[in-house]
Amino acid sequence: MPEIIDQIFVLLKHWLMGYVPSLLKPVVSAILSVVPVLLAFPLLFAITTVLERKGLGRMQNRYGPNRVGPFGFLQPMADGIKSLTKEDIIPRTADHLVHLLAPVVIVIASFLVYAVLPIGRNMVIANLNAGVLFFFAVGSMVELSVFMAGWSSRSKYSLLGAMRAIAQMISYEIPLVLASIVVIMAAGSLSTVTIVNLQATYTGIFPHWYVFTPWGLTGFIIFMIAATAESNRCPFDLPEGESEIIAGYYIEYSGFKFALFFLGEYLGMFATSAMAITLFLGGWAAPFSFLTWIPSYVWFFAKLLALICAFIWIRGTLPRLRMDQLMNFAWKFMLPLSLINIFAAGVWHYMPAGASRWLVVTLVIAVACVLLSRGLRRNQWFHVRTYRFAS
Amino acid sequence: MLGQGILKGLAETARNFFGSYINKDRLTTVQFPEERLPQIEATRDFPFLVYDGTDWDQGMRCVSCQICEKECPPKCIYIVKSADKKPDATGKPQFYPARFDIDISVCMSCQICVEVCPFDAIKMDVDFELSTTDRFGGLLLNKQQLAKSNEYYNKIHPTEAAAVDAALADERAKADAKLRQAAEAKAAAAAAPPTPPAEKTVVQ
Amino acid sequence: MSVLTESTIALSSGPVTDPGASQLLEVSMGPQHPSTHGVFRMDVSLDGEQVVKLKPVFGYLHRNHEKIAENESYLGCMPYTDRLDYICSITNNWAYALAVETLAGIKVPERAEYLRVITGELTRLQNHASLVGFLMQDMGASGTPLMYAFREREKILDLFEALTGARMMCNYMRFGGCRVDAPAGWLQQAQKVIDAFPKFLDEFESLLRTNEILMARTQGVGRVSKELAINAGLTGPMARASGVNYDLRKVDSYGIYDRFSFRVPLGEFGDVYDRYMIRLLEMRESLEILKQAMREIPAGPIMDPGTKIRGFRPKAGEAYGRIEAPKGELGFYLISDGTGNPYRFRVRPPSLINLTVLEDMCLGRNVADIVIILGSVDIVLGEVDR
Amino acid sequence: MNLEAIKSEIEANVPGCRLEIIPNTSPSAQHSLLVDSAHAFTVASFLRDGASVRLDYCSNVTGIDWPLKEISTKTKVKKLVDGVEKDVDEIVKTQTGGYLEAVYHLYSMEQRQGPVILRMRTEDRTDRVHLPSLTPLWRSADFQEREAFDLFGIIFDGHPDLRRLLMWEGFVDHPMRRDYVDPDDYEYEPTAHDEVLKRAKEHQAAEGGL
Repeated sequence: MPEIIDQIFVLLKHWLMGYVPSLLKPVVSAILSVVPVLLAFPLLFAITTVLERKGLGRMQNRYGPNRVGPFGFLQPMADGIKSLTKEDIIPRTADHLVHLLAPVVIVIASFLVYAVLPIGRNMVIANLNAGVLFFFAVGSMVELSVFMAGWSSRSKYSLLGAMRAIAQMISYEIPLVLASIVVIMAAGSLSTVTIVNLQATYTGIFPHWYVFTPWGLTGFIIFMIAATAESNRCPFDLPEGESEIIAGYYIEYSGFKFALFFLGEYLGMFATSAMAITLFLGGWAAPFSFLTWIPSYVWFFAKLLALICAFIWIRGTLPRLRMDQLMNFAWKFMLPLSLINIFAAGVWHYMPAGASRWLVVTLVIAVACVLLSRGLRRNQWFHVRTYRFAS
Repeated sequence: MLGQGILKGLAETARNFFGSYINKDRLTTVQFPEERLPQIEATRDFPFLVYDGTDWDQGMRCVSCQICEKECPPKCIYIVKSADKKPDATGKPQFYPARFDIDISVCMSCQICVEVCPFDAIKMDVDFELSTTDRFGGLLLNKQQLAKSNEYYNKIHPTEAAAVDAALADERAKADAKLRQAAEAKAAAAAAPPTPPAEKTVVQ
Repeated sequence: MSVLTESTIALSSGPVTDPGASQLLEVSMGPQHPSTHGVFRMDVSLDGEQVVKLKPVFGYLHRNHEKIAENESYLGCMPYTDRLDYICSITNNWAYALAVETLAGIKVPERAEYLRVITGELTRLQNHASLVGFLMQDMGASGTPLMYAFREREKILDLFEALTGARMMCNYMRFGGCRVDAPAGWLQQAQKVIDAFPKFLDEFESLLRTNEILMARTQGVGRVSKELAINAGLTGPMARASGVNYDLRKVDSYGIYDRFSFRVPLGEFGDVYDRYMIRLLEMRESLEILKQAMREIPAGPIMDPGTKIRGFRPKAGEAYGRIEAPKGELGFYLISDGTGNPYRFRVRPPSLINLTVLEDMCLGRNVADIVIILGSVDIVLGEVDR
Repeated sequence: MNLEAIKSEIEANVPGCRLEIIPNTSPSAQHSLLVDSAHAFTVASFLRDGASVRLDYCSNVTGIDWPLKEISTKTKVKKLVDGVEKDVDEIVKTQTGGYLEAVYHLYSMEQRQGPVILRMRTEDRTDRVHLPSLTPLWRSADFQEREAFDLFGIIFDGHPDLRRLLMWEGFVDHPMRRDYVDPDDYEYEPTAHDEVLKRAKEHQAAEGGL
């Protein structure tokens, strides 16, 4: 029975495909795979906005939205209606075509990457054997969109925002990719399906997730920090910089275009989080062998929600970095650390299994971490100060 | 260690997140139309005119002395003094305001009119739901809209109103005593033979 | 990053003579900008993101307060002072009352002095609390510290409402005392708020005192040397963060401040972090003063019986009265010509004068730094523009 | 701190300056020192750096407008009129004012003393309204002198950036002068006051009707 529930969507698709004439089969098959994704993730976006606002509210000792629908859960509907009915303003001097295309491109790019993400057992739109590569290649289209938006608006703030965004995204793409290389080294495959399948095995009750190795944990943390920067989330939300450059590259957008940017940003965040889950947290695999009866897609979304909650939590706590500090952090800390992490992962593979390789690899990474953070501190002389009082 | 302060901050927000479900003190928000804060007695927003008795027009304490109009810093009070006198709640003939308007779109709720009023006729209200679609007329309150009973005043500012009532009663008692004294003196005077100069004036 | 040339965006009307030359991006920050704390504008010239010129532009909220006051009675000026620095109306009242008292030589009864100290220090608490909240908001902390600060401020505003009848436009003081006495139970209620306040400070400090991002963002940013701070007339926490030991509560000991023991925290570097920390520390000292004042407050009258509030006509002459408002030295300069209206009514606005060094602090910094430097100055446009 | 002592100290050190103590009869007893504008800068820099009281902090700078005012005082004078001694009212007319004044409140942060109040007067209120700027000595005078220029029309010579501060560029008059008349450029709104309504009506008529 759990098998059937686990595979219910796959079986449903096969059953439906039986009624389709063979000529149309490829098209219908594609539609049947794509449409659920196109529905599920925007729905998740709606849920996330409510969760974020309520979560932030509670962290700030407020109630958060609680008027629209039960417990305010219909708030995204109201927001959607609001943004649809708002006036669409295009600045007179803007490049109209590019201004229109930018939000479309960001949404398309964000949706494309879901093609390679395994949502559950046997549930992936396209099992590419270069899936991870595809993910990063398509994901960088977001930068294009951001630049289109910033440039075409012809606003000084949006241009500043776009410049910041480009610099930030390119800098953090490197640690993002380097952090995922350790997994590819371990799995020996670029296919996301293979990577997850390798992690979905158990020793006793414990799974073989890559996060449970020293290099995997480091990789995961680097990946998550870079993902935060990639998706312009606090504390790396400089391109938007609400209090500095107001809304950065989408300052001149209103109405539904603005909502599309919003959607694109969140979809990007889900995608990178989903990639982190796929690479390090075992994808759809259950955390313990005795929990495998729970359907795989439930695990996937549970992990996704957990990561989203972490994002919200961080957003509720931290102030924003400054551009030069952000760059310093990327190039002087993240990049060397991810390179050393690759080295550590290599050492891991060539050492015999046992406590010794744990010790050696942990030591390598810890020493690197301490040295690099000391280097980071040397440039920035900040310290906790004590104060004197006048007599 | 890099990140210690950040972790401390994260712990703090987590504490607040869960604390807001447990500890009611953390949530200062009041769900307004359903929930309301208890009325604070000293609260003030816009002035109103106090009347004694039941008839707002007759019982109005204001005798149109126009001190408040003169003292009002943004000059939002507009008074037209009556030409004649009308008996007030106690029956004593007094001037009354033929027109008494307060433009509450100009009023800045400073309470100076209340402070300078020698007759305790103008007091501060607590009603704040005054929004209207008519920007000019709707926020210009006339005498009738401003008139509120002494009972209402007692309800919104009980301590202050009690003190005012006591002072007024005291004053009235004194005035009555004076009146009685005067009446007695008059009676005494009437009993005595009339003085010639008084008669003279009467004749004239 | 001098990529922002004429060819990418229309910056000025002039033709591009040398496309290779670095050109400046002129950004008008404000008057509608989320971080200018009101309708305040800065004409900023940027080279990339670096500030090469910054000129503050004032006057969007100008209503000529001083002229209005010249046509008002001495009593009628009082509610207008509420609207100067609308966050701390009580200290504005106090400064004006002090100036009139100096002008006319009025003595203030004991209890009124204590009430003034209590309300004044509560005002300082709520001003500093909301300021540090706003500063963190400018730094992009998505409202959490601000909301914590507002949660506490709410409790103090409730106290103000119970005492004066209004939350912000208190109009509480009169020359010769205070308008109303504390109602029954108010002091106990205030004691409760004061006792609970350190908990908020602890919470705030654990949230954002040792935070690495905060320290990296604020330390070394917007430095003002001690010499410049004195010469530019900086006062209040701004000056003390630069190490200038000048607190009017100690220097003038106006009112009864000489009776309380409290310390004056001093910064060393004069940067944004010092200004932030000085405010956090000052709140603790204010709590000390409050504790002592609550303990010692005597019973008695609250108004000088010899002072006529209505139709007040001081003798011809002039006086300058100043107090340590939360934002700095707030002074009122009054000239009387013997009539019922002040002949000249001048406000020395601490926020405006603290902005004198804004350009010096911002030159060579980033756009992101402008915002937090401005936030650390603590301005309220009602006072800057008057 | 004694103003007399400061005065004599300045006179000993700044040759040729004319100083005058303006007494203040009110209970505040904050007397001030009137400095002639030709020597004001030297006097101020002496006060800041040289004097025994080092006035390193300039707290408040402001302008005051004193329009020309005729004060007629009636005095009873005994006079011989037609050989008989009689009390006759004699009206003595004195003129005061007719100048703009800049006032500086100086303090010493070092010695914690003050205020020493410096005053400077322009020659008249129309064209000879120049005064030396003290901004080179105290940066804190920067915005405040600009404000005095804006609102009173005192021109501070030597100010690094003398522009209007609160009113906009292109505004012509100086609103804080006693004889300032509001320009008729408001959008009037109906209020409770007939006077305002009347003015609004006149304004609308002048503008050419509604």
